Amino acid sequence: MSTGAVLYAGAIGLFLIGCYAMVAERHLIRNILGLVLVESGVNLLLVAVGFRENAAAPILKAGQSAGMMVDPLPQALVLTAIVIGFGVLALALALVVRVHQAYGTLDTREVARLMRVEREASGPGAAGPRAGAKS
Amino acid sequence: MSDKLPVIEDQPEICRSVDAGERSVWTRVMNRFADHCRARSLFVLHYCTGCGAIELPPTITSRFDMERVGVSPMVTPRQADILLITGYLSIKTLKRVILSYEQMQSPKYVIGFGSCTINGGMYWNSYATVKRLDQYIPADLFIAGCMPRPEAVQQVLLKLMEDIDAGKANGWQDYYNNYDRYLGNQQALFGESWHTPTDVIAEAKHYGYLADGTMGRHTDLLLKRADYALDRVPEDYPERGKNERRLP
Amino acid sequence: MNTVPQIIFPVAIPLIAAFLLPIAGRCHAGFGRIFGRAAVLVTFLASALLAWQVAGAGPASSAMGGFKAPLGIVFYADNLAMAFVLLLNIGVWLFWPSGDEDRSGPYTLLLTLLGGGAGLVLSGDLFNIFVFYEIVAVASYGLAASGGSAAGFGASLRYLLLSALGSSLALMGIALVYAAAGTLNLADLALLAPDVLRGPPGAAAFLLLLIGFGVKAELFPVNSWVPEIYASAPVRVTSLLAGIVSKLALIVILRFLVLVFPMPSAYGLLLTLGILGVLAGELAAYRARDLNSTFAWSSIAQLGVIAIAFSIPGPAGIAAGIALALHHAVVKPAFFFIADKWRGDVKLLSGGARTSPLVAALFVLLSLSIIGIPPLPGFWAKYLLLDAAFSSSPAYWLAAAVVLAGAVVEGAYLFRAAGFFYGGPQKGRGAALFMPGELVPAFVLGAVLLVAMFAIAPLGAYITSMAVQAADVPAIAAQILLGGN
Amino acid sequence: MSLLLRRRFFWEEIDLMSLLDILLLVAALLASGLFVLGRGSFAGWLATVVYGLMLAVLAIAGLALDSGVAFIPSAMSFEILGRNLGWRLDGLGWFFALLTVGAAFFASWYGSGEWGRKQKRMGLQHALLALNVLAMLLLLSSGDLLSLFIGWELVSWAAFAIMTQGGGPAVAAAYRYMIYALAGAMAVFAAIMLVQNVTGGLGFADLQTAISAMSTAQVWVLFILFAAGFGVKMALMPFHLWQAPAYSETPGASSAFLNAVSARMGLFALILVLVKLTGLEALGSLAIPFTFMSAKSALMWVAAITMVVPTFIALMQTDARMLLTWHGIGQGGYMLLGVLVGTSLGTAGGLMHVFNYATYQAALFLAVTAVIHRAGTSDLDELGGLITRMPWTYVTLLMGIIGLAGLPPMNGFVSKWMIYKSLLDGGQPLLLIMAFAATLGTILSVYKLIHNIFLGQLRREHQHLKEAPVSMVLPMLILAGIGFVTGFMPGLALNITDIAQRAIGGDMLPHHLGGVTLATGSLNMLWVVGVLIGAIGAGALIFYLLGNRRYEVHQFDNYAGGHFLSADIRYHFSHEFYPGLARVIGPWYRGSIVRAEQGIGILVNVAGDLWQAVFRVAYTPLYMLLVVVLGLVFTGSWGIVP
Amino acid sequence: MMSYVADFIFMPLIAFVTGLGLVLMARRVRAKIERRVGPPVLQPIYDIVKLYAKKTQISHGIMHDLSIMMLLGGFITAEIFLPVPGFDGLAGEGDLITLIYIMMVPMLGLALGVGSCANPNGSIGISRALTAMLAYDIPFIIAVTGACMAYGTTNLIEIVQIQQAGGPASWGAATMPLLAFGGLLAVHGMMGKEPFEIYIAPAEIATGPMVEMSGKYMGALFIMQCFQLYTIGVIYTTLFLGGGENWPFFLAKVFAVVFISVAVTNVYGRFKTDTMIRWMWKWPTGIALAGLALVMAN
Repeated sequence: MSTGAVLYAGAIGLFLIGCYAMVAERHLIRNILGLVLVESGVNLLLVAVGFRENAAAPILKAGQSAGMMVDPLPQALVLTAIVIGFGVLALALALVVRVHQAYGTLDTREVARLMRVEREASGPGAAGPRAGAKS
Repeated sequence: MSDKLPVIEDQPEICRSVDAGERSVWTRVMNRFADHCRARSLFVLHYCTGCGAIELPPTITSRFDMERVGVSPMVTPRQADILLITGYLSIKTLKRVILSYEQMQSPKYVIGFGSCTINGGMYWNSYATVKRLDQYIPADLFIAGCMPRPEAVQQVLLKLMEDIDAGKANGWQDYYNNYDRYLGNQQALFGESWHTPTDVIAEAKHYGYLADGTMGRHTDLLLKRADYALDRVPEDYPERGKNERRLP
Repeated sequence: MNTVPQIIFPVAIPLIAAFLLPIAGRCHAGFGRIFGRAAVLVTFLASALLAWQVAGAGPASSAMGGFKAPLGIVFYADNLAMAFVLLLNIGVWLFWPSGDEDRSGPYTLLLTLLGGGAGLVLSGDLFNIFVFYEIVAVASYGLAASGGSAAGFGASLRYLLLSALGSSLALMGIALVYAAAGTLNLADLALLAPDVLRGPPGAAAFLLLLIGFGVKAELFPVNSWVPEIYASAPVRVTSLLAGIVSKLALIVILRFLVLVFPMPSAYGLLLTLGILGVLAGELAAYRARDLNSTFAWSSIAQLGVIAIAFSIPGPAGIAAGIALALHHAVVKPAFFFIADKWRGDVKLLSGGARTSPLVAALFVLLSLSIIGIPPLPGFWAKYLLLDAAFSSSPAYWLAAAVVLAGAVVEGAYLFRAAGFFYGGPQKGRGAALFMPGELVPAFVLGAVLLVAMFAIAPLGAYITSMAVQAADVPAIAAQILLGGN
Repeated sequence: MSLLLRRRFFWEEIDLMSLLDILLLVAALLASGLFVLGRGSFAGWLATVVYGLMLAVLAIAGLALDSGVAFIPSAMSFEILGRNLGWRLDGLGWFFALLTVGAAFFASWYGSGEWGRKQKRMGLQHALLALNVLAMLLLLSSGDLLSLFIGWELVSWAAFAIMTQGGGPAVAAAYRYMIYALAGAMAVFAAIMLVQNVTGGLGFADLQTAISAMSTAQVWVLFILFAAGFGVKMALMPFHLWQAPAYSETPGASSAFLNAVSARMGLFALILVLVKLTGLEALGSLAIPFTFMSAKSALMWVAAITMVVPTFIALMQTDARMLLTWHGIGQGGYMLLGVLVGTSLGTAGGLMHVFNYATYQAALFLAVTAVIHRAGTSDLDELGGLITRMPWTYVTLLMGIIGLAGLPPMNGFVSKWMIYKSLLDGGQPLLLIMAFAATLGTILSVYKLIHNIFLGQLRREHQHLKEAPVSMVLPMLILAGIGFVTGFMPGLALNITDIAQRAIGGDMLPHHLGGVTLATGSLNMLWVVGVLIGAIGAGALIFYLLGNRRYEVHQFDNYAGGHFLSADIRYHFSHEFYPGLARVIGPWYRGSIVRAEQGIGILVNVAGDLWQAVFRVAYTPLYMLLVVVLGLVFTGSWGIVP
Repeated sequence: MMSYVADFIFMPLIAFVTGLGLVLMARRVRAKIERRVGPPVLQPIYDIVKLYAKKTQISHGIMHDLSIMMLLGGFITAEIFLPVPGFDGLAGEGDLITLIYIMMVPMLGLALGVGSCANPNGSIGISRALTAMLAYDIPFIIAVTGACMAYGTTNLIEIVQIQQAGGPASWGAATMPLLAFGGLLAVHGMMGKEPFEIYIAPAEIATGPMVEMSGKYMGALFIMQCFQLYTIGVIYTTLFLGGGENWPFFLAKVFAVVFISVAVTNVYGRFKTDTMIRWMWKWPTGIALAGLALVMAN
């Protein structure tokens, strides 16, 4: 298989593993890891798009023509995408810490059930301005 | 019900009081024609209280056929002219008889069928029956016999028709003229609070049959108790709904 | 046409202010809040100036750093974009948290949201749109969690996971587009699209982008976060998200549809998701028991209607979509403010009209407008939608029928609630007596609605001209490619 | 076309342009004024005077229309979103406007008397009544389809507002009405947009061009949408469940207004759209395949069923107001049937029936409200024998039921006769038989109404009832009087309907003051009613001259099989008044339409729960991927162009 | 106007006299079937005069008296609109549908009067009478509709002329046998005779509506019975038996119609109310509908 095909297979593989993790896993951290895998898979795909067979890295040295280089644009995009992925990951982990403090568990189904129980209890039951909510 | 025996007061001779307007030719002709028609069209209310009821159907059916002379049976006292009372009269039945008699439209006639209405018949000494019918309502004719045969009924009806034709059968006026006496006998039997929904005195006043015998001792009792009009209802009457009895 | 340097101000000023705010906040507690409001005001003025210029001299665009397409990042501002930038500014100003907010967190997030939103609508480059979308997304996760309640954290985490996955799909879509077309500049793509993105790859790319951006636009399969977030987030954030931010995402999808993927299968896909959204929203709202979740489902339905409008090819569809979006942006926040005051099961609110007649009257006015009762602007928006739908192919007749049926179901549950306010006996706590002061934004929006009722004709003309301008692709392409220096 | 008339008439100097404007302006000022004035008791009298004034303006407009003017344009017109909205009053609109303002006049007169003072929020009711009149005038004077639809919505919502005034159960009935009205309005909206799609415009002329331009399938869709949309308001058969509870729960005076006129707005719109614009021939040509029926005959059969079934439902009601409202639905069927026959006699009959219905239904409702005002209930099992206490209310109710049943001395008979005659001449025997069966049903149920309330045994607690106050009795009697006068001289009403018939188009009906003279059998009410009154006079002579003077007895001097009657026995025969009939037709009342309506409600609930369950599941990312896969398949297969 | 005075006076009188004859015939036929001698010739007159000559006349309120006037007035009006040989009356001014409705005015008047008597028997009687009206009027209307469709007009004078144009062959009964037979069954119900006498029903509800009628009120009801028999007989004759070309032949036809009904009456017991409705809506309606279909076919 040509290296391009390997790259593509790797990207799609990472993406699928990540999706599986996000969907099937019950543990929040594993979900977030799945998310990371998905993002890295997509980033790899972006890089793969700009790949050319046996071309050099896109660093312009004197005398080298642009034709033989790998397309630099997707790599620039990937840089931004990685930064974004990192930012979202940080926020996600912060939220996971808060959820754990609040519900004491990291099991997604358990969290969902507790949230629904709380909404049923607070929602239709007690009418009136909610405690603590700063409007 | 008072314990002493009913007082029988003597009965004045029933005579035809001369109608004020009779003198003019027109009314005389009209009355003559009216009597002629009244005689030939009689509606009978068979008030079958006792055993005599079985004798009446033959008078209507094909063997004796009273319709030949214009007599036909009628269901309610309002439309009936003759009140044919057959058989003995218990006190409870007499109340209904008097109610029916008062609901009939005058000129109305009463025929006592069988000896029970004349002198109590075989129940002459019973505590429960009324011995003489005409003490309580004016009776025109009586048919003696312990269950007289249909021919007797036929004869009575023919006799009554002759009287009506001659203008003589007006026992009904006597009920208006001497209402106090009849009411006295009735109250003696049923007690002071006895009254029927029909306001006989007002009716007599309306049609000009007021005589001195109409009002008296007994009618005063009546005026106190009778709730002819709605507004004279006793105060202690329970509120609506408590004893509301819906007819089935 | 001219390239205007001020085009970047609506994006730049809020982001700088967002950066400086924590610092200002730390050196003086109250200063943070005033600084924030001042920043929003300055941005609003800049945007207004730009909008006035664009309205006068036509669309403006500028290439960042002088890099020409296909490499450079291009900003493009036409009447449509400027309208929604102004709407965003006003929205942020109106829903600025009023309380004694000592922490500077929500303020920075609001400013980033403002900057990101403006960038989202103004930028003319595909990846640039993705970046601004991520900024807006992160800001909304933070704001959603700013409620401070456990449910808030749980809901925003689930929302984050969903949205992040969506963004990755969108990024994959962008990769596909780049693989096919070699460029990411919208104008370039507009010229190349007919031959390059025609086949299945184009459709697949649009699908991925649609799902990616659909999360924020509350499109059918991916809007399960809506009821949770709107239930737990503070009311001003909910109004901002439901009222304005979701519209920006839809405008972006419209840009893709008009410029890059004008294919029937793309229109068909958006139409299908729109119809399913309306059905899901209306029927679920009919079964909701408390006001807040009713309006959450109903906002899903309304955005489904706007998606149907945008899925109608040609300027008529765009005009209807814009009208519906603006109307929804005015009505839905007011509804949420009322729902915030009247929490709990609708049955417990019986007799509410006696304790606070003004709010009940406002509720009825808003319901009448959202159902589409003639004199109110809601009717004219729905009229535009039906006008566009009935004049295109029969599939849109089905969509119009669904919208009308949706309006009936909407009338049913809104007036069921109104029935409790007016008809029900005064049982239980009923609606608490409260000063209308806490509902100032709601009454302001109600007033805007009434004023709009009399200004239908000029508004209509303005919206149709905006739609025509947004629809003719060659002019946009020419403006971005040639005009930008 | 110059609006100034060639001949000199006294109204020549009043510029016709402004008549409709004056009307609309006065109605708007009255509505807003009453909202502001509110509680003041003189608000009622002010409203009554203003309605009287509007009646005068309408009369002048009528004179103008009668002398050949096609329509009275209005200065008010807007240009919105590329569509222009205009308002103008033609003969048909004028006719219904006259009824609307007339009914409002009597309702507000009734409401401003003693009855009004005992109501909770009478000021609000007056204001809402004025709002209703304004909305109806806007609808009736609409110049194009869009203003027709706007007027239609305003009328629906104004009626909704006035229905909620009753409190408790009234709000529930109003809510049910609102859903029906909204569905109807959306159907009409879709129909209008369909027309605009074909012709690009929304004027009345565009509808006519659209009909010819459309394919038969599209015309069928348009016909069904218009018929269903307007049929909901008129309570045609499948959509009739809301009207009876809604109109009977509304407080007295406004319910008289609603019953008399509000349901007829649906008829106005149907006549305007289906009869005047599309034309009966076009409807007739829309054949239903495999049957000899056409769209027109299908609608006629719906009208016929709407005539018969509600009447026999009314027969079984035990509440006076419900009985009358169910009859209201039935009478609507008569009017539509008359108009759809197509001959000039039928149209004139249908329109006159609208006029007659307004008079006697309003009178009946005001009478029943007077009974409620005095006796406190309208439940037929709780009343009885009120004739001795409320004689004038009895007279009004008697004249009203004679009109409703369509018997000679009253006007109801004339219009029913014309409808029967047109059905007979039009070759529709089965419809005539159904019409007559409906009339028989009406006679049975109206007798039950008057018997259970006024005849029979007077109950103990109603002993001291007094007659309703003059401010309530007078309007009732005048309405009943109008019914008798137009019955005695139907020519007066026919002159009014001529104006409407001329606006509809088609040939006019030659008529004279007494009625109609046709080759195949004529009707001259002057003779019929004259001889009837003369004969009753002869009967009176026979009664008073022959036989002795009458002696009036009280109610307990009655034959009861020897039983002594008294006040504490309730022997008034009123509960389940027709037992024999109930045994025969009882099993036919399966309430299939009621169950269908509940079915739809359950369906919506289940669907709602289903959608909510879909969202509550935790795996939303799973849906995202699912949709992506489906989308790829969808787009992969080239995405069939929808 | 003056030309009608003769009609106004004579038509009701003729109707009354013929009605008396019909009532007498009915009672005589009943007697003969029961092998009785039967009432004398003048018996109906005696009954009426005796009732009018009653000394006390009980009334239950103004409506009770008004109903008697409406009763007589209604039937007098109906007679005036019924064309008979020699007198066309006002048949030109009001047609068959008007006549059917005018016949309902006395029925409503009686109902109101009996209602005001406040007697349960009366009310039950009236509810049964109205139910019976609903039962027999539907087949009657089908027959009338069919006839009018066949003749093409509802003007009674023209209907008579059409039928007399071709002699007995062109009579309604000849051209539309099924309709005529269905109409006859319905007419039998209209007369309120034995099988359908559910509203008089002496045994059950004490003569129903007549329970509180006495004296001249009862007399008026007897007169109404005469008018009713006459009117129904004449309507049926006009519609299906060719109407009156000369008096003897016309009277023979009217008496024949009433005789058929009276003959049938005395051999039947009384129907229950719902049995009557079911019977009326099954047989006469079915036959009349078949007749109507035939008429509509050609």
